[in-house]
Amino acid sequence: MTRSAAFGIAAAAIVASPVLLGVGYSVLASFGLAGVGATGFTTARVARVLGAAATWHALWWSASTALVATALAGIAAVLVGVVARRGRRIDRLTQLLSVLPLPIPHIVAAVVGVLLLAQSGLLARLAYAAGMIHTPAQMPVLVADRLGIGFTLTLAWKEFPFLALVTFSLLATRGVAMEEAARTLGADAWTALRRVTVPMLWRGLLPAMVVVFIVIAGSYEAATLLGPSNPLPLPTLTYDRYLDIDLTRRGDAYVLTMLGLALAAVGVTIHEWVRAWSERG
Amino acid sequence: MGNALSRGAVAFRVGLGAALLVSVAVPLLLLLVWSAGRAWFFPALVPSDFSGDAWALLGGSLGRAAATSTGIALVVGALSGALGFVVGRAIAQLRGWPRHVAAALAFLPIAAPSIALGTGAQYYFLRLGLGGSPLGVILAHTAPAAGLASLYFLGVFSVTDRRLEDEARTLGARPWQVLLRVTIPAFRRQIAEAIALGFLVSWSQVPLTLLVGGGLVRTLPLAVFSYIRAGQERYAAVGALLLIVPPMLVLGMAMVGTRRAAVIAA
Amino acid sequence: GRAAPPPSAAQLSALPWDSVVTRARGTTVTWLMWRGDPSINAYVDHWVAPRLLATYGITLHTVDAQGPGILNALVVEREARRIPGTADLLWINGETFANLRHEGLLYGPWAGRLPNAAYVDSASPIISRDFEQDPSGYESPWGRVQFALIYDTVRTPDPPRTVDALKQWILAHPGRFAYDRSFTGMTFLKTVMYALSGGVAPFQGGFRETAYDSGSARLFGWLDDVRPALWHSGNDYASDVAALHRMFANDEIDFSMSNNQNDVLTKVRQGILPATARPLLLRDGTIANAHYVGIAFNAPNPAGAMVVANFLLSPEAQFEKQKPAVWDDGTVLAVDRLPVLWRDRFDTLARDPRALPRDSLAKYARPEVAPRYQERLEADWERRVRQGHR
Amino acid sequence: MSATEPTPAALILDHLDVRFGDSLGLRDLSLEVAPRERLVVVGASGSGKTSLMRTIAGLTSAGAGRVLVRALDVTNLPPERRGVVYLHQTPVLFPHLSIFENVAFPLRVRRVPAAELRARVGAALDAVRLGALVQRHPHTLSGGQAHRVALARAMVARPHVLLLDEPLSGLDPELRMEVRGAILDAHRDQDAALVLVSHDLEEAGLLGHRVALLLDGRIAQVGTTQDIFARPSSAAIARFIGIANVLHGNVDNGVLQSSLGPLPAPPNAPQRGPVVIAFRTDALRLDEASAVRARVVRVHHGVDRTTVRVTLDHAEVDVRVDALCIPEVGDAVGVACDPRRLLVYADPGNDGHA
Amino acid sequence: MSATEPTPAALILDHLDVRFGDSLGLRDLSLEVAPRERLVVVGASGSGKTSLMRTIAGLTSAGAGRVLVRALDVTNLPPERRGVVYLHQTPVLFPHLSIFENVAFPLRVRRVPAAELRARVGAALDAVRLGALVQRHPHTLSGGQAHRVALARAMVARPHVLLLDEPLSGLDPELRMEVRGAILDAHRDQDAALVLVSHDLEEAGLLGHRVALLLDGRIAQVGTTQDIFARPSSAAIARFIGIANVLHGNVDNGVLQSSLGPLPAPPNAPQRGPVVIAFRTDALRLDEASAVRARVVRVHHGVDRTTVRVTLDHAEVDVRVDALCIPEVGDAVGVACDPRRLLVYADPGNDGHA
Ligand SMILES: Nc1ncnc2c1ncn2[C@@H]1O[C@H](COP(=O)(O)OP(=O)(O)OP(=O)(O)O)[C@@H](O)[C@H]1O
Ligand SMILES: Nc1ncnc2c1ncn2[C@@H]1O[C@H](COP(=O)(O)OP(=O)(O)OP(=O)(O)O)[C@@H](O)[C@H]1O
Ligand SMILES: [Mg+2]
Ligand SMILES: [Mg+2]
Repeated sequence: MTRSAAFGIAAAAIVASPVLLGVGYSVLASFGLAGVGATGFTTARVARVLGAAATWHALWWSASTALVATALAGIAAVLVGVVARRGRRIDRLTQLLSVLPLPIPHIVAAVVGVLLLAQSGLLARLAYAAGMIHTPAQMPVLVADRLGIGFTLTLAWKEFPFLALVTFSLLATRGVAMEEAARTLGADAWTALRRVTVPMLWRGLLPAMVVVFIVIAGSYEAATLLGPSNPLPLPTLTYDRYLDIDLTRRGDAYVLTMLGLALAAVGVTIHEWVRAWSERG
Repeated sequence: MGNALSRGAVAFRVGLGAALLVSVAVPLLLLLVWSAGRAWFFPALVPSDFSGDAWALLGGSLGRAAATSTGIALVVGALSGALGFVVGRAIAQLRGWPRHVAAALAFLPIAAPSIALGTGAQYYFLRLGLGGSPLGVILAHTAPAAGLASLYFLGVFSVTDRRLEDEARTLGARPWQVLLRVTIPAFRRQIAEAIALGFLVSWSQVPLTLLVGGGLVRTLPLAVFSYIRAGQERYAAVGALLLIVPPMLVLGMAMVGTRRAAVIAA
Repeated sequence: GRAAPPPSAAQLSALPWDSVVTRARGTTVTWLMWRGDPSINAYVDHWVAPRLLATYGITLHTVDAQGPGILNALVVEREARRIPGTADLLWINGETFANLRHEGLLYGPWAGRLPNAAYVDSASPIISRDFEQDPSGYESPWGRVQFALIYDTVRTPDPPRTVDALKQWILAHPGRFAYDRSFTGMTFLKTVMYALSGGVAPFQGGFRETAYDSGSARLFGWLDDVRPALWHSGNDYASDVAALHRMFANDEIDFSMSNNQNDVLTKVRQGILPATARPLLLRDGTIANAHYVGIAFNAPNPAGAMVVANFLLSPEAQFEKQKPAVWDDGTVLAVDRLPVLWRDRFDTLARDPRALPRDSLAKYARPEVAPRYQERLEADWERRVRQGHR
Repeated sequence: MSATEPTPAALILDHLDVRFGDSLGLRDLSLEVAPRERLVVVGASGSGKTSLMRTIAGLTSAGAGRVLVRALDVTNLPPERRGVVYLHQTPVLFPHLSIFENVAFPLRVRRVPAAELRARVGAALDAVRLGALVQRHPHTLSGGQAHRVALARAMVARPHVLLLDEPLSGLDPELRMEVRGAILDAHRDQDAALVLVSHDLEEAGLLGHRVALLLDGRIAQVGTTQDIFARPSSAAIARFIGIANVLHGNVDNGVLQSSLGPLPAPPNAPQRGPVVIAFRTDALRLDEASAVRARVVRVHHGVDRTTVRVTLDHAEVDVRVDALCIPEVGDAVGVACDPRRLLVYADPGNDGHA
Repeated sequence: MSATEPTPAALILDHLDVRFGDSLGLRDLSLEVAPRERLVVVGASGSGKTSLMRTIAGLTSAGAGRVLVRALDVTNLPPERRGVVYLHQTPVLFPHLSIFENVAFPLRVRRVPAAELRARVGAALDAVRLGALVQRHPHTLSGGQAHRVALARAMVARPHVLLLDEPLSGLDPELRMEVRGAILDAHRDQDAALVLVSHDLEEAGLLGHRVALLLDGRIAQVGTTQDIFARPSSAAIARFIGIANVLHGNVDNGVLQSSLGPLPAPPNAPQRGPVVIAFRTDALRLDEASAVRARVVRVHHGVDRTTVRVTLDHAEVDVRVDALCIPEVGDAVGVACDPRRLLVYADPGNDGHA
């Protein structure tokens, strides 16, 4: 390894150091070597937590809702990107509107999600005013539901501006030339979109979508406010355990933390791989 | 390809524009009404009564929380911008596997769920005497913010080369003169963007503040979170508006501004 | 640099109270407390704090934290050997107290030497025992509350008043009843468990497995019976009582509940609950408990914390706190032992006409039992009900 | 279609106006390009070459006039229905498709059956000598290979007109040779008309049968490179094509007066009045016998010729010399002139040349 | 310092090794450049010209050997202390500074007092005829103006050595002329040695006093353009500098045998054995009287000359013809040769030429 490589990796490791330390502590605590009630090395806790169905349900819920939300946000971003890809006035306005909610924090998105989507939220009230429902119970369950529909929709909305921003910059740098090449090669407008512009966008968008997936899967505030009680989303479950009044169960949180970090590590690897692949375009 | 749009396409565009407008305006309006609405129950479309008590807290605890958040986020923005600049630049020089390893490391703090990051690292923060202090919270927020800034600058420096700096060196500038007189001013827009990113990461952070700050550092999102968990939606709505309106204004102005700058430059 | 180690409990108890007050002058006291209720916040920030500063020169710094968070903070601080720590005063009770005490995370004993401790209603088991544990001077009482259901007099003019009647009501009104999955919901479950077991008596005198087994079996049987008629068929549970309030206020369900019988009236004033919401006591008895303040083992300023705790116990502070417009939190003082002036004031304090009468409150009050019951109940409920394993 | 059958012109521009953004750019262009012909459009930077290509391709709409491709008026047709393929200066390959699929793209969108598609793609890739790379992806190609794939992809569409925008700019000399060869290879055996853009006349001569010069918003001259080099139709064009020497003079009574001394006016010169005289470095030669005296101020050695710059009255002109007898700087020399090699134009007015 | 005083060489490369990334690139380069001299380094793409410039400037560390600037060994000094300024191919102006501040940059970092700074910046901008633009910002400049600012900025630093990496590549012809003029203007009245990179020998001739040829990792030849063009020191160099025609032949008894027929061997030819013959297009001429017969296969019209390609036995050679009498493709012609214009080298072996 050259000197610059060593320096680069060391610099990145400094940025990553809280995570690396956290991984270390979580591993120690998971195996009974640190934390309250550290009993000396034991695999019992890890075995118990990883053996519990609730753990895997939590993981599955967090991963699957994140996947769907990411896909929805990505589809919307590509759609808006394609529609507003020319520099006309209305296109620029569309782009501005798409990107404007970018700085909305998860906590605010979640609050809005609750106020809007709950069975007695604004949507339900509009439905009532329109005579479509008479009691909140007639409204479909979107908040705290097992499928996480409200959570998924809210986070798709929250992350859409980020993906839209990436889409706009992709289109600005290489979109138009590609599309024109396809058109003069004989593709009509629709075919050029379908066979060239959209596939190219997907490719460029994929690394950003991996990021979005990881962020959604790790979201605590929104999952806590919008997620179901069964299964508990992984971040909520982790925090619940961490604050468990029963101190013997507190250490379980560290096993869940390890799981979350492992998920992150997988995400990072995929991201790095996808980014390298996408940059070759 | 200046062909006119078909009627269906126009309808679609108008619909899409309306949907986007709704997606921006409805949350803002909803929060605005909630922030003053009293006794607003299903199926009422508007509150039956209004109260400014939550807004009054702007001069009190919500105002203080906003000030704390602003201060912390500014420092985090600056710190992470500086760190990301150095790290992103160092990574951009690498090729082959070291580049992948370094980029992955920089991405780790963003990817790690903040709950996991917080629980794992809380012990060390306390150990260093940083738990419950603004400094601790700042450092904790800096981890994901610097990761983001590093990746951002990696992108920036992967497409620009070092020609500016090389040339400045041969024109007689020492390394620090190059940094101060060339690199930083030449990349000031990117630096400002990275600081803004870091600011936003800190500005929206809940779990890390909760865990490392132990409640002693009361930031705006934390206030919103605890109000919402206490069912005090009016107060939560005021906090939420404080959280989103200023950054949205800045973003909007920046977007319109760069467009104007681009028009002037062209 | 770190401050000099704070004085130990023994050192402080050797000092006369006046010296403690002198020591506290000009200091800051950090108080970990739940900050979720604007009424409570207003009382602490705008009534207590200015008087502390004026009278004792103490600056009060409040920090938002709840039981588990407080426990967690102190556990990690001790592991990280943080002495002195950050928190002085802690608002706690029940299992938080039990765990803190068990882990040796509390400073003390100190509560007995507060001048105002003389007025405490130590005859009431609800105050002198915190979940059946003797505070032993490690915490000082601050207020008392009693569990009550919340209903709407317009929607449910004739509400059920016993656990059995509640069951019938639930079965007759599917989807209109819910309880939350955190502290308040668990208190509700304990209330039901008492009622199904013929009262609190079987569970008193410390945790016993047999008592828990038979009680919880009855409880889970009851829950199994009503479950299909619960909100969302008993598949989802509100995450906390605030969510429950929101559902109740918006006509998603017909009952909410609270650990504080007067909470409903405060929330009505705040516009969070409808004007026609009222508290409802179950005649099988509802759990009453007191809440306390303790001092952290590593408190940087224990003397100041004691002065604050003493002030909180003072008749004027307790009186202000009990005003319906302020907080409506029950006093822990024995009113009949107070000086006449204060006794009169307490006796003539205008009560909210919608509040529950004092005598029925007293009549149906049931004490808490050992925290272990609640811990077991939480774990079993999570497994059997929330996750649906039978 | 064999080349001997009478075929309509591949491309006709009929009084076409080309817009630059919102303003009027090129005016009233008329031009015909035959099938199999290669026409090079040459103009200064910013003269509107790219805009013209885009207008022909239908990527920008025309201001006025018509574009006809094989007798069909395509002025209002979308790009994909014009039989015109436009290649950007830098090859734009689709990054998500393999080389094969890139080249197959025009056939796929035309729903060509699989067997025929394979055959035609194979042939097109063979024509640019890339048959071995079919399964590679664009990002693995060198610059020259990418150019060749783009060419193959364009040719496989069998366009009537292929537009190449500066295909050789920005390439280094070796790559330039490679791509130039690839263009000629790809165009061999094709009926397409090729319209290329260049700002280099040398290159234009190597690539095209004819050259169209864009100057001042119009097509200033169209002809073979030989025509244009031999007889640029105005002094402006002569300057533009880089004819090194320009002098001012006067014609009267069949005699051309200038710094070169009195000379018989060449046949194409105006009858009388002030003139501009343009000539290449080979119009003069050093000749001690000549009465026109000059002084050498500079010697320039090129690969294939040596020139000297001499002062002549107050003008400086470049004169080609034989590599075997080169004067020194400062030498006084005589300069003789062959009047047949002078290009003489009426002087449009004082335009700053001495 | 006046040019008449004895001054040490501006730049000396002393057995310098230049690295390409991590591998060894150029080996054992030795070279001297005098103050006020302009040296052009010419080499193929990838031959290491940029790497050499960066090594001289100190932006890349040398593999071995020394770099001396005005007798000072700078091999281990940082770039800013070498008295060497390096200019990239495309002008790199500091985007955040005005033109004035860009040019003032080298003086600001040297803490030159304000009055002197203003004077020197003004003079430098005047030297490149940009005095009027001082307050403009880089993004408002045309390409040629940006080049001129970069030059002014470099010269204001009064370097001993100024390195210009391909200053004229990628420019269109007009701009190229402008920038070439600016370089000569900026360098006038300066003591700096100029080292320029080019991959175009024509241009090298226009710019430099001497040319250094990089070939196969070494400096293959250093000399004036006249030297190199007149007498490239090997057949490889002759090919590299673009001498169009190369034939194989044989020398025996003072007679050169080749497709050009028997000719007297020129003085520099080897005594005997197989040879390579290189010659420019002006070494032959069309001559009906000649016994050497050829057929015209292609006519090429350049701006300043016309050449025809003829087949001669099995080889093809390019012959310059007079623009006034150009044969047609297919004509049979006679070809005459001036043996003094042939470059004859011993044949190093079969290298693929017919
Ligand atoms: N979309 C547009 N809006 C406004 N002006 C434009 C637009 N496109 C081109 N122009 C202008 O039209 C003129 C011609 O541009 P064009 O790109 O066609 O020139 P070109 O001959 O191709 O130049 P180059 O040799 O530099 O490629 C330029 O002055 C340019 O600034
Ligand atoms: N940092 C590096 N790492 C590895 N190889 C390098 C590096 N820099 C240059 N090279 C290699 O060194 C060789 C010389 O490169 P250099 O850029 O000096 O050539 P050049 O003569 O300037 O070419 P061009 O005319 O294309 O500019 C090339 O083969 C290049 O690939
Ligand atoms: Mg162009
Ligand atoms: Mg180079």
